[in-house]
Order: sequence, then structure tokens, then C-alpha cells
Amino acid sequence: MSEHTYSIPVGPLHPAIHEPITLKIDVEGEEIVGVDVFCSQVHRGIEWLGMNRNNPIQNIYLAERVCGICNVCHPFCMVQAVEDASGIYPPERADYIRAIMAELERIHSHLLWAGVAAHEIGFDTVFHYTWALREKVMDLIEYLTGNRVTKAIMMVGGVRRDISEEGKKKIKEGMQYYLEKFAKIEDIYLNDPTIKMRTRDIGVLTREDALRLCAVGPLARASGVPKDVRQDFPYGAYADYGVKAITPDTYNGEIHADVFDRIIVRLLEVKQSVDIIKWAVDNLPSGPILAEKNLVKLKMLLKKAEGEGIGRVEAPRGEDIHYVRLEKGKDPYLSWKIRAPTYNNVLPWIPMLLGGQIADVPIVAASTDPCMSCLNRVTVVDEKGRKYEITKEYMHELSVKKTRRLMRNANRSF
Amino acid sequence: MDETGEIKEGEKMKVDDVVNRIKERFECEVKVKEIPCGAKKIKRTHIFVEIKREDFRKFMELLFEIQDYPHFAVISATDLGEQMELLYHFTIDYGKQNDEKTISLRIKLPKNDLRIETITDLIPGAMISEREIHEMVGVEFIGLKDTRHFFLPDNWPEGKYPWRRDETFPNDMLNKLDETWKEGDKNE
Amino acid sequence: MIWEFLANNSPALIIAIPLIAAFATSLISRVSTRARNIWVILALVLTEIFVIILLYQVFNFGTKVYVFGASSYNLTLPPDSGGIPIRIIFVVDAMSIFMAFTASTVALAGVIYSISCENEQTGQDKYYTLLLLMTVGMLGMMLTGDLFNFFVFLEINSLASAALVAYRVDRGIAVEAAFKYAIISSLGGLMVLFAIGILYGQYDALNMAMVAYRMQATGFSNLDKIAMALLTVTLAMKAGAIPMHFWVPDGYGKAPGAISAMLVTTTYASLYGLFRMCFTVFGLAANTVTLGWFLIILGVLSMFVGVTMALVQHDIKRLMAYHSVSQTGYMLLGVGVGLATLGTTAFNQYGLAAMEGGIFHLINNSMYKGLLFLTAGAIIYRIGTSDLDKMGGLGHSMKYTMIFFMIGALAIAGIPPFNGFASKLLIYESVYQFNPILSIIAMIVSILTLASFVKVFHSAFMGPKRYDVKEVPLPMLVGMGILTFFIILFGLFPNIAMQYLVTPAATALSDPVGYITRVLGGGSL
Amino acid sequence: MPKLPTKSFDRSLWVFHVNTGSCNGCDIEILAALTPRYDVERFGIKLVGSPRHADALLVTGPVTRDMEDKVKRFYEQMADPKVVIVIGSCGISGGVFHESYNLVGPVDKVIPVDVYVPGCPPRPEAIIDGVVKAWMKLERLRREKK
Amino acid sequence: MLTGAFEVIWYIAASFLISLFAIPFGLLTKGIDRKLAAHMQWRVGPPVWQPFWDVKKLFQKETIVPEDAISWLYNAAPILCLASTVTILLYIPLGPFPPILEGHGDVILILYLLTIPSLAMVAGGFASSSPFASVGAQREMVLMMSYEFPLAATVIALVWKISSLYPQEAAFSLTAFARHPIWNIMGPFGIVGAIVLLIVLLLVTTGEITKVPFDIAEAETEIAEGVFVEYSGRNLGLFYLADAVKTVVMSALIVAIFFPYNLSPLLTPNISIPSWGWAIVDFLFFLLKLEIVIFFCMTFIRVSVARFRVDQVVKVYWGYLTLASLLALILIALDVML
Amino acid sequence: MMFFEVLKLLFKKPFTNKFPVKYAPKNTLGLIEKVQKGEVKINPPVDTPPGFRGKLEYDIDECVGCGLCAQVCPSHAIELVKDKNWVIMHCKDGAKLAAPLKIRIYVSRCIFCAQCVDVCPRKCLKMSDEFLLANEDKLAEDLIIPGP
Ligand code: SF4
Ligand code: SF4
Ligand code: SF4
Ligand code: SF4
Ligand code: SF4
Ligand code: SF4
Ligand code: SF4
Ligand code: SF4
Repeated sequence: MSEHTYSIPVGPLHPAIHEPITLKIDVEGEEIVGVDVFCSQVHRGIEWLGMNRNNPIQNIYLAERVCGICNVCHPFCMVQAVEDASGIYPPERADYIRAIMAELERIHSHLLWAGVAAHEIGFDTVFHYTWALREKVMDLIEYLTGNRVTKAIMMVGGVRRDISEEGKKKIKEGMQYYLEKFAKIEDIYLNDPTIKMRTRDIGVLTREDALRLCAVGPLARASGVPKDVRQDFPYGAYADYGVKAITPDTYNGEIHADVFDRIIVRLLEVKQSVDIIKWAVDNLPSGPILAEKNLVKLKMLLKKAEGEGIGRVEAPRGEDIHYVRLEKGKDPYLSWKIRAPTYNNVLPWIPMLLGGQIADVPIVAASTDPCMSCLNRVTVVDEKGRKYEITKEYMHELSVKKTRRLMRNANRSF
Repeated sequence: MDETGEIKEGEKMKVDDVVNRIKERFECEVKVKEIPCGAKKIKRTHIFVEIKREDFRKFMELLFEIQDYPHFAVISATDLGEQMELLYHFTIDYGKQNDEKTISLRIKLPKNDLRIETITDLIPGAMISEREIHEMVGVEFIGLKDTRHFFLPDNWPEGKYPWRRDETFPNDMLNKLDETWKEGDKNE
Repeated sequence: MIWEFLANNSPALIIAIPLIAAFATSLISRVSTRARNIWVILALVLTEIFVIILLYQVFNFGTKVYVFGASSYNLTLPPDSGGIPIRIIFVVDAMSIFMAFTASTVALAGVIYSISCENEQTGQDKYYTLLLLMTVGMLGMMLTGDLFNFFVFLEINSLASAALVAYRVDRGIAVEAAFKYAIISSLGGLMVLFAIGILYGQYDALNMAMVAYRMQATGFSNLDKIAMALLTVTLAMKAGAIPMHFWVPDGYGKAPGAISAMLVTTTYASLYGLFRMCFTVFGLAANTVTLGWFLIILGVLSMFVGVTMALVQHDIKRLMAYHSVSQTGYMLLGVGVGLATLGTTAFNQYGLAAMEGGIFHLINNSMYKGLLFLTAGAIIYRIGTSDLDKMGGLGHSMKYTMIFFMIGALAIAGIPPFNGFASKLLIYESVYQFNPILSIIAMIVSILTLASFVKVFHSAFMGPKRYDVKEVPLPMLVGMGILTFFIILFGLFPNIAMQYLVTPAATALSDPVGYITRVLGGGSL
Repeated sequence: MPKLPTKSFDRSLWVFHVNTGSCNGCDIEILAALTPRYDVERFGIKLVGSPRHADALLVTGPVTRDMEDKVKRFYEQMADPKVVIVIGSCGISGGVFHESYNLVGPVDKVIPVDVYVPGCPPRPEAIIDGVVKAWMKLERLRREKK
Repeated sequence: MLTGAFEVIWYIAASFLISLFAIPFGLLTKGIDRKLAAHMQWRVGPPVWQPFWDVKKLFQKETIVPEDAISWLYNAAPILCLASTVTILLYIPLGPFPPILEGHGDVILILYLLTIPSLAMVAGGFASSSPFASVGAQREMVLMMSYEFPLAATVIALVWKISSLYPQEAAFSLTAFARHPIWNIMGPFGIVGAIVLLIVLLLVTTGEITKVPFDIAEAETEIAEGVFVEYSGRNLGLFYLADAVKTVVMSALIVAIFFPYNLSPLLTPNISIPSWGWAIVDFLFFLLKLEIVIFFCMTFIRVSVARFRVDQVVKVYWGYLTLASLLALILIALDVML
Repeated sequence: MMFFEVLKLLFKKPFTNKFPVKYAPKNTLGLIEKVQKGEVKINPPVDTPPGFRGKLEYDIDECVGCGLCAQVCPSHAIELVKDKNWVIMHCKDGAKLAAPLKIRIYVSRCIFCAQCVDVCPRKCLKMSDEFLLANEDKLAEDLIIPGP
């Protein structure tokens, strides 16, 4: 049978939306033979906006909205970079509060991811259940910061809100809740046969590929690369705690580097986060939370500062890097570069999807916890690499072929 | 491995070692920035290196000697007026407790000759970043196979680079979203 | 008076009309093509009318033994004559006339369809001549009571079919297919002749009834076994049963639309021959259980292999051809179960029902498979290709063809309320008592058939418009309409078909003694 | 002129969600509104996968250049009667992204909008409130028509 | 002639009556399903009347025919789907009431009629000329092919047992099932076999009404509602109704085959109420049985597993369930022989 | 394995907070009227914690019009406007009549970062816990915190 290579759109604008990214999958027969990614739907030019605002303080909120999910990590990373560049270092208490916030975010984000992944494979009960459990951390975040999602807690040289004694109690309560529920979540995700069926040995990313394609975060760790900024390049309170990167072999001694391993890594990280938060609350140093309380003064200081700095934070999805360059009198940055984790985790889709099945695309893509939606521009790549826009007729023909294949397969399985 | 004094000592040597190896090979400026953090004031090390464009590939070779697979993070670009500064961010020695260093490699390109070799042959993961820099500031990467837009829409006008601070910036495409509704402003 | 005469001689007329028409066609076409078209259609309409008259007679008065050129058949076969046939003799029992009805109906639809389908082809006179000859062959095979005549008609039919398969000589492949078909047919013909020789040598008779009678009397000899093997295998091959099906896809696939439809009935003429041999000629002497199992195994194999092969086809007509193989399996299965249980109590419990199912399926399949081939022909007529990959979007413009196709497809898949269901239901519901697995397989094959036709439906008719074509001309639609009429009629009111056609046929077929007595007993017994 | 909304529109509202370049903040709150704590399904609200089935379009984000005609197309594909609800400040006014070279929004510049839900992101309850406001608007329209 | 005409009128009236029962009940069932599923997901869920409102709304909405669609087929498919589903009910006994088309209450006929709604969906999906709909339609076909073997095996195995005991019965008739409830006639092996078959049939039902884990044809996260992607307004509403009725049909079939018991014979000795009263009691009992069956084959399964991949669906049906039904067949064969 | 878990959940009280009412009302406007009459009680939303960042409150009298808030606002939600009441200002070169600056806040542009609250030297901005802000008109009176 003559097989054309053709591209299929995957799940345009479905409920599990993250950052929209265009994903083109070239399929030959049953197999995926090519993957291409685009990301123009969501480009808002944040870096450019940041370089043209009035002051770095405004940019904190811009960084926060690089992503609504990693909305502590990006500002965290950015203020780190600005602090490096300007030399306004935060007090210790602020370091700890930042770590608590970042870990709360990790819990919420990993649970969110787990739910979405369950939804991708049509397991809505687990989705609902996980998100119901997630509400606890959302409440906690709201209590500590004043909003469920955007935390608006970071400030150059510290944090904006302190944690009171009452707050400490609430955090501990919340962590206790998760410790209790953890067994159940673990049981659901790691022991359910249907989840295992859909995720075991699916979307394998070998260690070599993870290195070559610069994968970061749980994705890299699930492939056996023990890479975690909190461990390798500790910042703030993590330097005191000593985080250990989690790889799937800590759970069951083997690394398959598949979707299931990514579930393991994320679930274990939730537990780790709970530990870190408990430790940080217990060891919260006293003192101020801001290096420079007076915002007007801070603004002036930043205006006069000159230098460059790199911020690195382990976001729930992996390493986040910001580069900031300040110049005297220049509003506000001379240069700002954001490198969100998904930026690096998109290319690994290619080896993960290659050779896979079409039905695996949603869960494999989701396993990197990425940003996908509106995959609606379909381009065809034929054997010679020529490209042309797909027509409906062509699509029809392909779907006809697809039926045949399916039927043949059904037939084969007699 | 835990964070005892010894290890910090060893790490320090390692940093010097790296710096020396770079200095041996290249005539360049190496800045080491150490930032203390946390209650224990543990230091993080950033190494900044500025080299000439001609030395770029050789430097990459050195990097691969220092670590079998340096992690590439991103390229940032700064428009300095006459020159375009590219900053390649790498990290080495990852995977171990508190042992990682960043190496940022600075290269200045004259505006009238914005060209540099690609590193996608060594590190395929750099593809997105090179494509981004290509579309945002117009640097040409010699040997980069895929030069399509990644972040910008397909119908983006030729020769317009949103991250430049010169006449190639698409001023006419700016959109003040908050202003669009002032016309109907009842209170005005 | 004249009516009575015509009615009495209907068996002869059924053969004579198309035969004469065949030879007159080329003459009349000199007048005008139009006249020729009318002539050909008229001939087949007349044939159909006489078939119906004969049907009426047989239904009311039982098996009709007709002797050419003699006022009474008593003259032909005096019980003491030693069974040497003096005249050509036709024995028309319910089974034969049932077959004839099927064949003439499909032929009529086919010829009407051909009027516009073939109007752009060259050599149409020959086409119609051959078509009529083919009809003659078929009808002859069905009506004759004589082994040698059977062979003669078989040959007429084979030659005409082979020529028709090659009709579109502009295509090399068609010629090749025809060649294959011709070789197979003549080889088969030789074997049949050989078997007839063996029987004649032993029993000194060519009349089927006589042969059967004597065989029973003398016992089943080894030579008989050889003859039986030769006959059953050859006829099964001509009927396209697995594993002797290899000629089918080429033959069906390359012939023009109407011819493919008629080839279906042609193969059933052979199938009829097979049944006739198994039941009437050898039924009394041979071991019917073994013979029955032979048919069942052929049937199941054909069903399953046919449909599996069909699923992977890319050419619409080859695909349908494989389905013919698969559908033939159902008939073999049904009738085989009947044969295997013949004479036991199980026969009355479910064997007869199984046979009825098989036989009913025969007429049903002729109708819907004929219809499907005609729709395939219509598609090819419009877009000039039979490659499924190149089709698409025809549903936008060829609405009626699509409806006909859908009806045919649903019928072949055995979806109620179309006729395929009625007969398959009979098969499922009787065969399971013989062996439940057989029923299950039959049901699975049915759904696979459906899947395969959904594929065709999707490829050919659905999707965005690809060809800018019109609906096919009226005569083609009429041709398809005739078959559709029967599909729906038999589907909605299976009782009609059962009562007037199927049950008598099955009873007649399963009653070799009756047949023999009727023929040998001078008809009045 | 869109057909007049019918009464039972109120109690069965199928929504389709479009992200036009938002930061995901609002999107996850929309998702959260589906989950047990808020459970909008009790109002007959269901997230559907095809704009053809939808009664309401939930739009988040400031409309990037790439998404402009896609949003329009989704809007046109929806069957009448239909409502558009914009969720989040950036869809209403550009919010924090209010000046950029790659934006063409806000949403109401691209398609007609019925209800705005300010917040960055709004709480799930605020989204529910937005839906209630949409129902009220429809009911009012219907009353006026009578 | 006159009786014939009368019969036809009676059938039409009966279909009408049946739809009057089946559609509301189907919708209610859907409502109950959604409510229970919601509770199993720890939330309140919509009121049980929700499906009624959904349908009402759909019927009042604009009905769009996509440009590329083959409009007549596209519009006919939903009507066909609903009509054929309702027709099936004419052949199924509803609790104490025998099937309306009595004597035809034939299981095989029902099995084949059951394919028609699916076929209508397939045709509608193809006719909408959308790639997603086509993929959905193809998946629907694959699904249909997959569950055929276990389905056929189940029915034939049971019928075989019945006809071996009661050769005079029209074994395929559902009334025969009602007269000889299979649990009563099975020996020990047969009971085990019948339990296996019940489970198989429940799982086949899940596929037949395309619910998770076998909802590959409508998989929202993969192919955006599949077959229905282009449908809107009234057409979508008709499909919605057909789905509701199909649920009733499938569960009624299971009840008729496996649980044809009525309450009245048990209770009549003790309580005396008029016979129409018993009819009502039995009918209500029948509805209860339906709900229980639906709970197990739809609600419970769909909330507790993940969706399978296409190849996994095929594997489950052609592999595990086929083996299971063959095993049951062997057990029943043992039972027949012993 | 979810089988047992879902059965357990079936008998557990749902986690749902039934805001504003359990099911959708037949008639929303009617419901609102009833609520106003006190016949029906609305279930409150999940409690907002202290320090919740909701709609801004502005104390115009305290404001000195320094404009700091407008400077730090990341989303351009604050506009400086001239006060309608002219006042006599005393400067080193004498007194004169001037319109002092006040602000106007467009809530539908605000991203609720509370940065203006933090920066205001007069503490005249505050965040309330009002967050049900949906409106048919993005320039409705509710959504503009009027200056003068
Ligand atoms: S931050 Fe980067 S990735 Fe995100 S929108 Fe802006 S340019 Fe695109
Ligand atoms: S990659 Fe991170 S920053 Fe980007 S959308 Fe996903 S969570 Fe947000
Ligand atoms: S309104 Fe705010 S939270 Fe919502 S999408 Fe826009 S920026 Fe993100
Ligand atoms: S608060 Fe500051 S800006 Fe405002 S009037 Fe006083 S000194 Fe001026
Ligand atoms: S809260 Fe933030 S966005 Fe809103 S007005 Fe104040 S500074 Fe501006
Ligand atoms: S005019 Fe008076 S009040 Fe105004 S700025 Fe000058 S000195 Fe101050
Ligand atoms: S002197 Fe008066 S006008 Fe000048 S800054 Fe101070 S308060 Fe403002
Ligand atoms: S910062 Fe305070 S005092 Fe100054 S203008 Fe704003 S609200 Fe008024």
C-alpha cells in the first residue's frame, strides 16, 4: 500500500489547555514519523514589553503572567536575576517564604497536571478527585497571598507578604492533609491497571535524547538525569535544605523513561515538597522580609543600578532561567530573556512521539506538562520534504486509508 | 554528597580550574561571580566569558572537554546600538549537590554582519533558541537547517525584528489594547 | 388455445426466445441501435414472462417434465426403454424454476442497464448476442434434466462469459482475465465431460433421474466416487468456492458492470449444478453426511477467506468479487447442513430450514450482489476508474446510485429490513443447532462484510467533492431499480419469497426420490 | 439578528473554551470551575469539544495575531443563539499585556462580547457569576421582546 | 385486508406509544446516570431532569449544515438513528408486557437492528465531511466489529442451551427466555458460564452505547467528539435522544435475557390486587432492573476506568472477551452434554 | 483501582460548595427578585481569606494625587485626573487656584496585584473582598472607581 506521510492535528482547543503550541504530527501508516512544533499562538512579546515598561516592579507582574501556573517561578527567577544585577539581596526570612511559595506551587501544579493527564486518557473521575484534593493548596495559597492563582508575592529584595503564626499553623495543617491523602493518590495513579495500560512504555525518552535535547525538570529526571536546580545550583532556602533530585528508580529501582515514570516522579515530588514546606515553616528565620521597604526608594535604587544577573529556579516543569541586564537610567531593563521550562521540553516530544501511536499523542504530550492547543494548521510533509497545505479532499483520502488500516488490524487480531 | 566545607573547597578548585583552562586557550575576559544565598550563605557560581566570534566553535570544543554533555539553556540577545550581543547560557556539572556552574558565553556581532555558526549539530536542543534569535533580532545562524518562524506568526513582515532597538522594530504593529476602549468612555 | 400452447411449451420457449434473439440481434441492429435495444429487452422480458408462467405451473402442478418435440414425455422414457434418452428432456422442478427466475431477472436488469452503460462501446451487437447466449446457457443449465445437456449449456455459458469478460478489449488485463476464465472453464468442462462419461459408461444413461435410480440400485462404486469428486470439485470451482476461487476476482473484476452482475448468476448456475449432483444424482447412493460436511467446510472457508480478502482490496470490483466468494459460502453452509442432516430427524428440526436459508440466500445474493455490481459499474461509468483510492465525494452528485449502493450494502451485510437479513437469519437460526460455532462465524463474517462495505461507501461517496459528474442515465437506474425492488420486497415480506419460491425449491431439492419418480414414473405417479 | 434565546437555554449551557494567548491562569480557573468544589455541571454547564455544540464561547487572553481569525471562525461556527463571555482582564483590556506588537485584541474588537468577567484570574465563583449575568442578560432581552 | 390495515395502524400507534415511554425514560436514565456519576466523582452533578433541558435547548437551536456535507444524508442520519432505535424496542418485552411485534421477538433480529443506529451515526459522521468526524466514524466501525464476536457468542450459547432442552420452542424468541429463565435451567457449569456471559454482555453494552472506556468514537480529548463534531441543534438533539433510547434498549435486552423475572408470581399468593395493579408493579420492577443494569454497564464502569486506545479496545473484545465467551460456550456445552 | 473508591464516594457527601444555589434556577431574574425579598437565601461562595485581593477601594479625600500608583501599575489601570474642586494652593511664590490631581481606576483593566496599594504613601487605596465583578459592560459604573 502506498503510504503518504501526512500530518494530523491533535486536540485543537480542548479543555486541557495550557500554553497554546502548534503541534504537527506526520504519520505514516500507524506510525508517527515526524513531529514539528510551533508556538506563535501565544506569543505576547513579554520580554519586549518588559524592556519597555516604566520600572522593574511592574515587570514582576509581567513575569507572573508568562504563565498562570508557574506564577511564582517566573517572578522568583526574575527578581533573582535583578537582585544579582543590582546587588539588593533579600533577607533570610524572605528566602524561606519564597521557598514555601514555590513548593506550594509545585504541589498545586503537579496535582493539576495529574488531573489533566487523567482527563487526557478519559479518566474523569480521577481528574475530579485530584482537583478536589488540589483545592486545599489553592485555599492555602489564597490565604497566604490573597489570590488563588496569581500570587503577587515576589518583590525585588524580598517578598511582599509575611507569614504569620496563624499562617504557619494553617500551612502545617494543610501539609498534614496531603500526607494523609498521599497514600490514596499514589494508589490511584500507580496501581490502577487502566492507567498503567495507557502509560507504561509509552512515550519513551532515553537518557541520551534527554541530554541531547536539553530536557529539564521531571521529564529529564524520569529519563534518569538527576537534574534539579534546587539540588545542583541551590538558591535561597534550598541551599540550607539540600534537596535531592528524584528519579523513578528511587521508587521501584528501574527506569523506563516512559509516561508512567513521569507520573512517579511527579507524585514523589509532591511528597518532597510537603517535606520541604514543613521544614521551612519550622525553621523560618525571623527578621524583615524586604531588603528595602520603601518602594519609592527601591525604584530609585534600581534605576541607578547597573549590571547583569542570571536567575535560575526549578519550576514544577523544570528549570526556569531569566537573564536580566540593567543599565543606569535605562527603563527598566536593557535586556531580558526568559527561558521557560517548556521551551526546552518541546523538542523531546519528537523522539517520544516518533514510532508511537496516534492515540498516544495527547497523553505523551501532556506527560511533559506542556502547553498545547489550537493545533489547527495542518501542513503536509511528503517523503521529499516538500510541504504543502493539506486539503479536505486529501484528508478524506487519508482517513479512508486509515479505516483500512484499522480494519486490517482488527482483522489480523483474529 | 552533602554540603560540608571540604566539598566547597573542592568546588572552588574546580571553578578555578575551569577558568584557567579557558584562559589558557583563549585570550579573553573571564568574570566569576559568586552569590551567597540562604542562611548558610552557600555560594553559587556564575562564570561569564567574552570571546571573539572566530573562537566560538573552538570554545564549544573546550566546553565539551570540560563536561561530556554541557546543558544548553538559552541564548539571550541584547541590542547595544552598533553591536548585537549574544549571550549563550550553558551549565556544567549538573546532577550533583551544589556543584553546578553556569557559563555564559558572550559574543558581540557587528550589526552589519549578524552571522554566527550554529551549534545545533552539537546540541540539537538549541534549535528553538536559534530559531527564536533568528526571528527576533535577525541573526543568521550558519548551518541552521530550519529557519522558519517559531514564535512569530507566519505572515510576519520580512525584515522586522521586534527585539531590536533600531528602525527595524515594527513600530506600526504596536497595539495599545487599553486605549481601544477609551472612545466609548462614558466618564470622559 | 394459443396461450395454452405457449404455456405448455414454456420450457422450450425460455431457451428458444433468447437463443433466437441472440442470432437476430446483429440483423436487427442494422435497422437501428434503438430497435436492437428494444429487441433485446423485449426478448428478455418475454423470457421472464415465460419463466413466471412456468413458475406458476410448477408451483401448482408440481415438477414439469418437458420433452422437446414430443407431445407427451411418456413417449420418451418408457420404463422399459433402458433409460436411453430419445429426446432432449427438461425436468423443471421447483428448484430449477427458482434458479431460472433468479437468472432471468438479473439478466433483464443487466440488459436494461447495459443499454446506456455500454452505449459508447464498440461492438455492441456482439455484446448483446453474447449476453443473450450467456443467458441461454444459464437457463439451460438450470432447466435441463440431462447430464450431457447440462455440459453443453455449461460450455455455451462459459464461452459466452469468457468472451464478455474480454469484451472491453482495449484493456489488456481484461483479455488476460478472460483467458484465465476460458482456460478454467474449458478445463472444468473437460472434467465434467469426463465425469459424465464415467457415469454413462456405468449406467448407460445420461438422464439424471435414471443415473440416480440405477446408482442406487447397483450401489455406490469407486468409479462413482471419482465421478462425484470430479463433478463436485469442478462445479464448486465454477461456483467460486475457496480454495478454487482464484479466477473469481479477475473474472468479475474486469468484466463490464452488467456482466459482473450476470456472472454472479452464472456461478450460481454451477452452484445449482453442484447441489443437483449432490442431492439428486448422488444423494441416494453416497454418504450425504460426508458430502454435507464437504459443502459446509467449503462454505465456512469461502465465507471467511472471502471476506478477509475483500477487506484488503483497493479495487471496488475485486472487492465485490471476493464478497461473492464469501456469500457463496453462506449458501454452501446452509445447503450443506441440509445435506448432512438429510434423512435424519434433525432434518426436519433444522436441516430443512438451513437449506431454505441457503437457497433463499442464493436468490437474495443474486439480487443485491447484482445491484452492487451495477452500482460499481455506474461509478466506473462516470469516473472511469475502479480504484477506491481515486474515488471520493460522489455522494454529492450521484444521489440515487448512492442510495442503491447503500441498500445493496446493507442487504449484503444482512442488516434488516433488507433481504440479506431474512436469509441469513434462517441460516443462523438453524445452523447453530448443528454446531453453534458455525452460526457465530456466520455472524462475524456478516459484520466484517458490513465493515468492508462501509469502507467502500466512505471511499466512493463520502468526503468533499472530487469529481464533477452527473447522475447516471435513467436506464441504468431502472436496471438497478428492478433489483432493488426485489431486495426490498423479499426483505419486507420474506414470506412471499419463502412460500412461492424458496420452500418449494428446498423441498424439491431435498427430495431426490420424488424427482426420480416424477421423471421415471412418467410424470403421472 | 440572532434568534431569541429560549427559556431552557438557561438551564443547559454548553460552553466552548478558546485560549487566545492567555497566560493559563484563567484557563485553569475555568477548569477548576468544573471540578467538585464548584461543579458547574449542576447548572447544566458542560465543556464541549466542538464549537458547533456550544451555546457560549469562553474566551481568555488578549488575542494574538495568530488567533484573531481563529476566534472569529469559532464564533461563526457556533449555532444561534450564542453568547460570548470574556474571562480575565487581559481579554477585556489587554491587562498586563496592554501594549505589544503581537496583539490585536482585546476580544471585543474581534467578536461581539456579552459578558466580561474581570479578574486576573477571576475566582471560579466569579466565572459562575459571569454565567449568571449572561443568563440575566438573555432573560432581560426576552422580556423586552415580549 | 382490513385486519392488515388495522395491524399497520396498531404498529404505528405502538411505536408512538413506545417512544412516549422510551424517550422520557431514556432521558431520565441519562439524568440518573449523570447524577450518580457526579456523586461518584465527589460532586453534586446536574439535576436528574438535566437531559430534558438539554434536549429542549438543542431543539430550539439553529441547525447548521456544514458546507461540504452531503446534506440530505447528513440530515437523514439522526432521524434514522432515532427511528431505528425506537423500532428495536418494539421487539423487546418490557417487563410484564410482551413485545409488540410478538413472535418476532427475535434476538438475532434485535442484534442486527442494533447495528442500524450505529450505522446511521457512521453515515452521518462521513456525511459531515470533517476529518474528525470521519476518524470517529471509522472508529465506530472498528468498535462495532470488535464486539460482534462476544455478542454473537453470548446469544448463541444461551439459545443453544434453551433449544437443547426445549426443542419445540422458538429458541431465539425473547419470550422463550422469559418462559425459561436461564438461571433456572442451567446446571452448575452452566451457571458459571452464564455469569461469564452476563459480564461479557455488560461490557459489550458499554461499547454498544459508546461509553468510557470504549468511547473511542467520541473521544473528546483525542478527536473532539468524533462523529458528532459538525452536528448542531436539532440534529444533535436527535442523536442525543437516540443515545438515550439505545441505553434503554440495551439494558432491556439484558434484562429480557438474563433477568426476565417478574414480581407478581412471587407475591400473588400473599397480596391481592387487581391484575392491572400487578402490571404496574411488574413494570416498575422492570424499570428498577433497567436502572440497575445501566448502573453497572454504564455509570459504574465509566467512572472507574480510563479510556482504552483503539488497539486496546480491539484487544479487549477480540482477545479477552472472546476468550471469555468461548470459555462460557465450553462450560455451557458441558452443561448441555451432562 | 478506582472501583471501590468510587463506591465509597457515592455515599460520601459531595465536596461541592453550592454557590449561589444548588441547581440552575428556572428564572434567574425571578430568583434575584426573590433573593432581594429575602425569600431565598444564596449560598455564599467559599470564604475569602483576610488580605484577599479583590476590587480596589479608593479614599479620594486622602489622596494627594502623587501619581505613584499610576506609575507602578503594571496594567495601566489607573488614570490621573484633575479634581473638580479647585483649591487654593500655597506655594513659595504665593497662593493660586489649582485643580489637584486625583485618580480614576478602571477595574476591568486591573490585574489585582495590589502594587498600588503598597506604594501609596497616603494609604488611601485598599483591596476589598469583592470579587464577583462580572458585567455586561466593561465600562459600567461598577467597574470604574470614579475619581472626581
Ligand atoms: S515570554 Fe517568550 S514565550 Fe512567552 S509569550 Fe513572550 S516571547 Fe513568547
Ligand atoms: S511551561 Fe511553564 S510557564 Fe509555560 S505555560 Fe507551562 S507552566 Fe506555564
Ligand atoms: S486575565 Fe490574567 S490570569 Fe487571566 S489569562 Fe489574562 S493574564 Fe492570565
Ligand atoms: S506622597 Fe510623594 S509624590 Fe505624593 S505629594 Fe507627597 S512627596 Fe509628592
Ligand atoms: S492592583 Fe495592580 S493592576 Fe490593579 S490598579 Fe493596582 S497596581 Fe494596577
Ligand atoms: S505651581 Fe505651586 S503648587 Fe504647583 S508645582 Fe508649582 S509651586 Fe507647587
Ligand atoms: S513641597 Fe509640596 S508640592 Fe513639593 S513635593 Fe512636597 S508636597 Fe509636593
Ligand atoms: S498613590 Fe495613593 S495618594 Fe497617590 S495618587 Fe495613588 S491613590 Fe492617590
